[in-house]
Amino acid sequence: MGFVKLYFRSPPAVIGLILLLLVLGMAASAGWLYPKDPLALAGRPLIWPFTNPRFLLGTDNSGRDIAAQIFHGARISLQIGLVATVISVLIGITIGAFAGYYGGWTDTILMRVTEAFQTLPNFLLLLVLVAVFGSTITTVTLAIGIVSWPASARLTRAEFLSLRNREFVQAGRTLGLRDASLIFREILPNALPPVIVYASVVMAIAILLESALAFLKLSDPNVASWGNLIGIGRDVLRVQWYVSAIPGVAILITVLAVSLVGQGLNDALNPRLKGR
Amino acid sequence: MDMTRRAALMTSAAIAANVINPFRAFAQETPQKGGVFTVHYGAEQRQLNPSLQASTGVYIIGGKIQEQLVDLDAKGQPVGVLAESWESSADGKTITFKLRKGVTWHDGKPFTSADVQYTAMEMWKKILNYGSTLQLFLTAVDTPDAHTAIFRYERPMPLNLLLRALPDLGYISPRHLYEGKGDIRQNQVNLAPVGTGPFKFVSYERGQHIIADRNADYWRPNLPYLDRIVWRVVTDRAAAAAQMEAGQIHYSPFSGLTISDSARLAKDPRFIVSTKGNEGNARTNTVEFNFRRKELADIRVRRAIAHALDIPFFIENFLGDFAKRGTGPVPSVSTDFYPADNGPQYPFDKATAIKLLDEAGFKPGADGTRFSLRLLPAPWGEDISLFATFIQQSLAAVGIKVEIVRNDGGGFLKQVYADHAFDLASGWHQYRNDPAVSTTVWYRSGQPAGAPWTNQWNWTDPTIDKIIDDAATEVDPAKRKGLYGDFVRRANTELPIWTPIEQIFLTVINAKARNHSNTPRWGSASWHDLWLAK
Amino acid sequence: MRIFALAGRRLVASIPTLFLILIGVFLLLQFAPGDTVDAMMAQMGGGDAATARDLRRFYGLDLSVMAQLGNYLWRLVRFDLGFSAIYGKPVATVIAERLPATILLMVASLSLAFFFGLILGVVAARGVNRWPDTLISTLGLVFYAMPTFWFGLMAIVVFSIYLQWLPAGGFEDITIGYQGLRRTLDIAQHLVLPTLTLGLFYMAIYLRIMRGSMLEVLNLDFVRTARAKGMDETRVVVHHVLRNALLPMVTLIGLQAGTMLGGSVVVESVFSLPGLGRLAYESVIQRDLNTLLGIVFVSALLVIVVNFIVDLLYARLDPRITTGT
Amino acid sequence: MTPILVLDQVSVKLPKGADRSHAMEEVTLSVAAGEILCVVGESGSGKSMTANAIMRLLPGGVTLDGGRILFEGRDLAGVSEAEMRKVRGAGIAMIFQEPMTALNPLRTIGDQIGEMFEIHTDLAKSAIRARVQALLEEVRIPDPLAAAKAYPHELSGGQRQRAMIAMALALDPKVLIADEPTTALDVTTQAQILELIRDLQRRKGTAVLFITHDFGVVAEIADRVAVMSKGRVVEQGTVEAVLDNPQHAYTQQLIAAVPPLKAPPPRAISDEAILTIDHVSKTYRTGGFLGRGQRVTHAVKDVSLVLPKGGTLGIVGESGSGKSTLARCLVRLIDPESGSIWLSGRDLASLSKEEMRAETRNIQMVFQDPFASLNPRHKAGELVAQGLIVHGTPRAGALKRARDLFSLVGLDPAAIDRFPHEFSGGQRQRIGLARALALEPKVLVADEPVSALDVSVQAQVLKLLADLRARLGLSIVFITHDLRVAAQVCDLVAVMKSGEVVEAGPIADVFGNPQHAYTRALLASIPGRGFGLKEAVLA
Repeated sequence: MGFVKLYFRSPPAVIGLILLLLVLGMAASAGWLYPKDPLALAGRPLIWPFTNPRFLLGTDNSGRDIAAQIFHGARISLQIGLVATVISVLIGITIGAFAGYYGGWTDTILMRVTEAFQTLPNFLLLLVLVAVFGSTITTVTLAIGIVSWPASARLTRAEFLSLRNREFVQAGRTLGLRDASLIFREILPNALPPVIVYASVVMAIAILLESALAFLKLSDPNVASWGNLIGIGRDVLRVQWYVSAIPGVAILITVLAVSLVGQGLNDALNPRLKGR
Repeated sequence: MDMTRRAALMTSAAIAANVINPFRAFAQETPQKGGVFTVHYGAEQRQLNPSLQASTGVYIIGGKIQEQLVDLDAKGQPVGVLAESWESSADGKTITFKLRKGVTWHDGKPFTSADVQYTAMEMWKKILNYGSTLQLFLTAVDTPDAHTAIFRYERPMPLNLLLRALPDLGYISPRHLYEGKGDIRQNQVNLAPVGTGPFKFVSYERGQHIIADRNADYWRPNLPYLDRIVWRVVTDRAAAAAQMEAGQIHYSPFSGLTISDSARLAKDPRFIVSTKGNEGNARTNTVEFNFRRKELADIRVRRAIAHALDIPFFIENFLGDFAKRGTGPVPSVSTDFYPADNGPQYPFDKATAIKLLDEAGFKPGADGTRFSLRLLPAPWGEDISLFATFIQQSLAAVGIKVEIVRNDGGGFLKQVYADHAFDLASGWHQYRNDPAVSTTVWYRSGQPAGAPWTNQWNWTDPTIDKIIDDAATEVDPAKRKGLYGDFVRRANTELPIWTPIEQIFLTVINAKARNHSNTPRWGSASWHDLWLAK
Repeated sequence: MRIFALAGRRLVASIPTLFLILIGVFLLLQFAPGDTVDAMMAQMGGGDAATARDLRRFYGLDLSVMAQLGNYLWRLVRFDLGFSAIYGKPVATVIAERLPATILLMVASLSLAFFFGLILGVVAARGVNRWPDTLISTLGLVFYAMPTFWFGLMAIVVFSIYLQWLPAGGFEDITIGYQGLRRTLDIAQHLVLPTLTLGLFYMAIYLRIMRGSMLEVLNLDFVRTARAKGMDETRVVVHHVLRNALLPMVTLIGLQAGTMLGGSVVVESVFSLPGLGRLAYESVIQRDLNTLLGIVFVSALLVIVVNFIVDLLYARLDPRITTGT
Repeated sequence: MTPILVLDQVSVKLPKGADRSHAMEEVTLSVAAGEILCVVGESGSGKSMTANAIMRLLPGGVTLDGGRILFEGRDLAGVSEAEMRKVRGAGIAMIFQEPMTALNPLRTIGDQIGEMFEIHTDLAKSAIRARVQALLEEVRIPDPLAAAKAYPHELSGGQRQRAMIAMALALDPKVLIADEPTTALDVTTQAQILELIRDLQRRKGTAVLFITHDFGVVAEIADRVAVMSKGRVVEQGTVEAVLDNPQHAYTQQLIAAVPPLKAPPPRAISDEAILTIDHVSKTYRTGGFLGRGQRVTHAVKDVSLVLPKGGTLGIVGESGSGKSTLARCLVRLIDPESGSIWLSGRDLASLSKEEMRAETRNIQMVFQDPFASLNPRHKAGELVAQGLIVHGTPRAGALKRARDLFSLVGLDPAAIDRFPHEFSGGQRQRIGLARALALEPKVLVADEPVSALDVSVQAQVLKLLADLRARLGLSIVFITHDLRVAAQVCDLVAVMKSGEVVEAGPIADVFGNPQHAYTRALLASIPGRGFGLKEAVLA
């Protein structure tokens, strides 16, 4: 398959993949390396990293092992990122597909709703959703998903608008295919690749949104997410700045990995874009 | 778990030294006039008039602009401010105040007993939180002449209760700016207060700063020393600490900074970090039980939960040296009411906790969990969230699975005190110098749903109700103190709520300040004698 | 003239969107636990049931949800944004006080992001697959991946505490009370770090879009014609490629305007700037529906105005819009 | 006449991974002043690469691999980039195929032409404006003043090409390279452009290197011809020598594939009508706000035609004449406003969507673009079987039927498991045909089925269509803009202009002695009319 060969030709894409595998490895090995509950009281609060062999990355102001929270946090952040992305992409595709395919009134109404979501600052809507539905891990993930679907809806709609009158779709119509099979069997498979690539951007933003929520102490306290650790570290920022710095770097690496992989997929998908 | 904490936080010896020596050295310096004093203002309030809202967030500003009838002196005894003298009738139903003469409002109008009458009847009785319960049986305020105000009560009002409450609930507002000017709550003067105090209100830039300048014709001769006070709105505590170090802020009141920043600044010679001056604002961390859960209705389970928490360890490792072990609803700083015998205490004893839980019949399941509880911590204190995590960890060790449910301010009040949608709750109980003001309501039955920080535990105890009612109207101070002793002992035996930690607000102030922290509620006081050395 | 007709039509079309948002947020916030009186009592530290009851009557919270919504919309049509429970002042004045900080922050960040995004995008596209491209793209990605508040916090630690170059927070230094130019300089100094924090994230996005669109345009036929006319590469880029490559960048501004205000919530709380972002956060916490809806209304207007300007700019750039295909 | 531009053994290497090692192999040809050399060949023959090589504008990864390019005696291969820039535009100018995209959409025509002077001369702004006006008049653009201020999208394809020519000839270059300048234009416009190039070349004595794939154009305009195949020049000589008695087998095969204009003897067709189009019309309303300022275009105006059973009705006309809209109305891809379409007793126009879905069995369509008409995500066999499955045939039976259809259209039945991108253009059109025939329709609508194919492949597909028609008794509605193709395939023909049928009847009469002026103009503008009047090859 030319696609894989093309993907591995660009160094940033490979670096992105390695970083992503590193983070996935962290998430997978969390249960094995740090069996105890990451939020358990492990030792004295605010031990500096690399000063105490038992706590490689030190402890936070609640005396919890930072390394354990980073490993378990990987699982949480990836889970939130993935689930929120799936939700937002699914909503986006359905709305984009119907708006793009049917046009006319359906398109206007659905586009008004999309515009409404895009005009309203998404973080503000996120605050309202979390204030209303409480801040457990499920509501936070759902809220992020609900907030970030307009972009993929616009992308899907653009794809459908351009594919709708393509000849192979008209051929399908002349063969007597119903609208449903035209949408899902004919147009969608061709419209998906750019949306899937864009999903990497949505996932990156989802992880950043969760960490921002946790920073404002609005995320789920029972869960060892990176954002929570940054939020707690904020109180001791002046001296023990590492409590916020370490999870910040972890988020940086994960989002960097996801974006690089996304960009690699995008370049491999339409090589012409990579230029001469 | 290695337990030494010496390295992380400073030694208690160091703090003790710091607390004592700063005051001795400067006794004989001559006060210097002038200078701008900047204050860290963490949470903006909806209005600034202390006769309408009793909270430290209002006193920190309103307390410098408006004055009360009576304040507390250095030794914590009542001292006259707008009132020069007072006396109570034998039956305790009539209390007369002789008012200070020659006092004018900032707009030049004279201060008279009519102001006291209007404020007491229209503001204390109808709007002021805690004031309305304190003055429940106030029927009228007579003003025979411009400088005498006679308070008439339907039921006896113990004089020392009133004198203890007035420093917080006794601020007077200018009648001529409120009477006949529509709804008191919406009056714009609340955002630009006019008082008789040492500083005159200048401006309030929402979200940025509040400015008050020196009151040239203040009734205390050639006072105050300072030219101007500026309150800077800084919501992020780490940023506030940074601005103090950069010299942009002189004073952060009421534990405004994070625990670790306070500990760090305590070691910095440029700052003084101490609890001195906050004895009037003691508070206890609470663990509130909802009796609607059958497990918590069982006294053995409540006691087991108390035994399961290693309070000394938590204080030593997380709160540092500004907190100490609580013994009951009345904190130790309240010299007038702190009983010698506080009744049953619940030292950390995991074995007893497990025995009590087994006795109560809640055997641990396959995964070692007996039952699970939803804990709702209040969202406003760093210590509250640390304590909530600590409760979660400690109860897990005895087989009780705890899920922390986070809410914002409004949500917490509604879920706990109105909808009763909680199992455990944890927050602050503010003690206001007298148990009758804001402590006994936590235990007295019959509180309407929706009233925050009152007995919403679905628990009624006729014995404690009788003690509370008797003490509220007992005129003889010694008998009143005895009654409150019984109240504490009953509270600790029945344990509807548990008050394991007692804390006093922390003051972080620039060492150049003089005459600071010289009364038990200095943060809220009028700062008429405060000055800045160069 | 046709531009105004086109842009005017977009304005009219955005009015239903605006009402959709307001009604949506209004109904959504009804489900939040506790109302503004609970939040007020939480802040006051006390209050009995009686005060709570007549406060609720005062704020009109005792009416049915539909009645409250009806009142709100009826007032809104007459441009009255209602009364703010938190500040005891009309919402319009409260927002007017907080607007300058947010507008300054957004304009500064947006121009930083657009300007440097454009330049770096062009440089990356010209040196595609060589070191300038990889360096700029990775740098862009690092800024994109960094959580804004984390960058803000670290910037405070480095620039205002250790190096003492810049103030740690606040909008201006009022103790000294500068005037005129000195005051603007002081405010500018206060805005450097927040603008960097908010701007760098969006610069990364503009950078990627510009690079992609430059590469796209470089492959089009008229660029080949230009080269066949004997033009050197710089003139080709300046006279032909740049203007075409700008079109997607301009549309992006319209789309980004909304999210930028969202981003400012975090930046304003880290740098304690008195802006709309933090006011929105506080009004959610305080359940102050009027202020929150006022902010949503103003930010929606802001986004619509930005889109209006983007339309005009786009029509100026691309004649195909006005003369109609 | 000394040759002004000489290519001597020029080779161009393709990057690895391309389908062949070299785009050009030892190409030697020359063109003198005042002469038009036509380079002709099918797509992929390397003719466009020659132009790029001369201008040294090779795409990324493609490099010159030996040989000399002499311009006025100087070898351009070794010259520096700065020197080359002086030659481009001033010495050698170039015009391109796609008028729609070859001009910068955001700048006026006047600017883009003026830019030639800005680059190569230091004339003042006013002088440049005057020169631009003169050039626009020289290329006979209507209303040159307005044209200078207009943007590319405001001009028609023909006018844009005239602007390109004006731009190219701005500095009186010695050589003009024209890379398929008229392929994308209508026949009538094409004729005018060819005539313009001929006239300018005669007056200015420029050497013209004209690249095309259409032998008609070669016959019309060329002085000398070079035939290219797979990067090599297979034959070269004067136009009479090459066209009348081609030496090389490839050239002979190419010339033979060009359908002659003279129609074959008429076939016997029955007079029973299978499809009747009765007063059909379709109008488009675009733009406008609440009814005001709307632009109404009458795509199809009151068309009535009859398709005899077993016969082929051709519909010819230029782009925008409404022939495609009419075709789409027949299969109800587009719903006509008025009129009816009778297919064996049922009026397709009045059917509801549901009823029409059932009726699709009887009328099927073949599309123009081989690359866009097949869904890239489905296997070829599935595409053909799809129609049958929808109409109830079980999957296994449908796939078996697909296998037979593959052999019917001359494809290897085993290929049903391959994806569309694994087939050539010609093979894809065969798959399209198989798909249409799967439902055994009574009428087949073919919308420009061969115009996207190379001439040789075109011939094979037309041959396939002819014997399928004979074997299955198909009645076909055949839409095309290429009158030569119509002449070979259709029994009856209808000529459409701006939505109306201007003339219709048997092909021999309409093409033999056209009555309507437009038909006459259409026939007159076919390039190389005389060429290929010999016996029809296809009959």
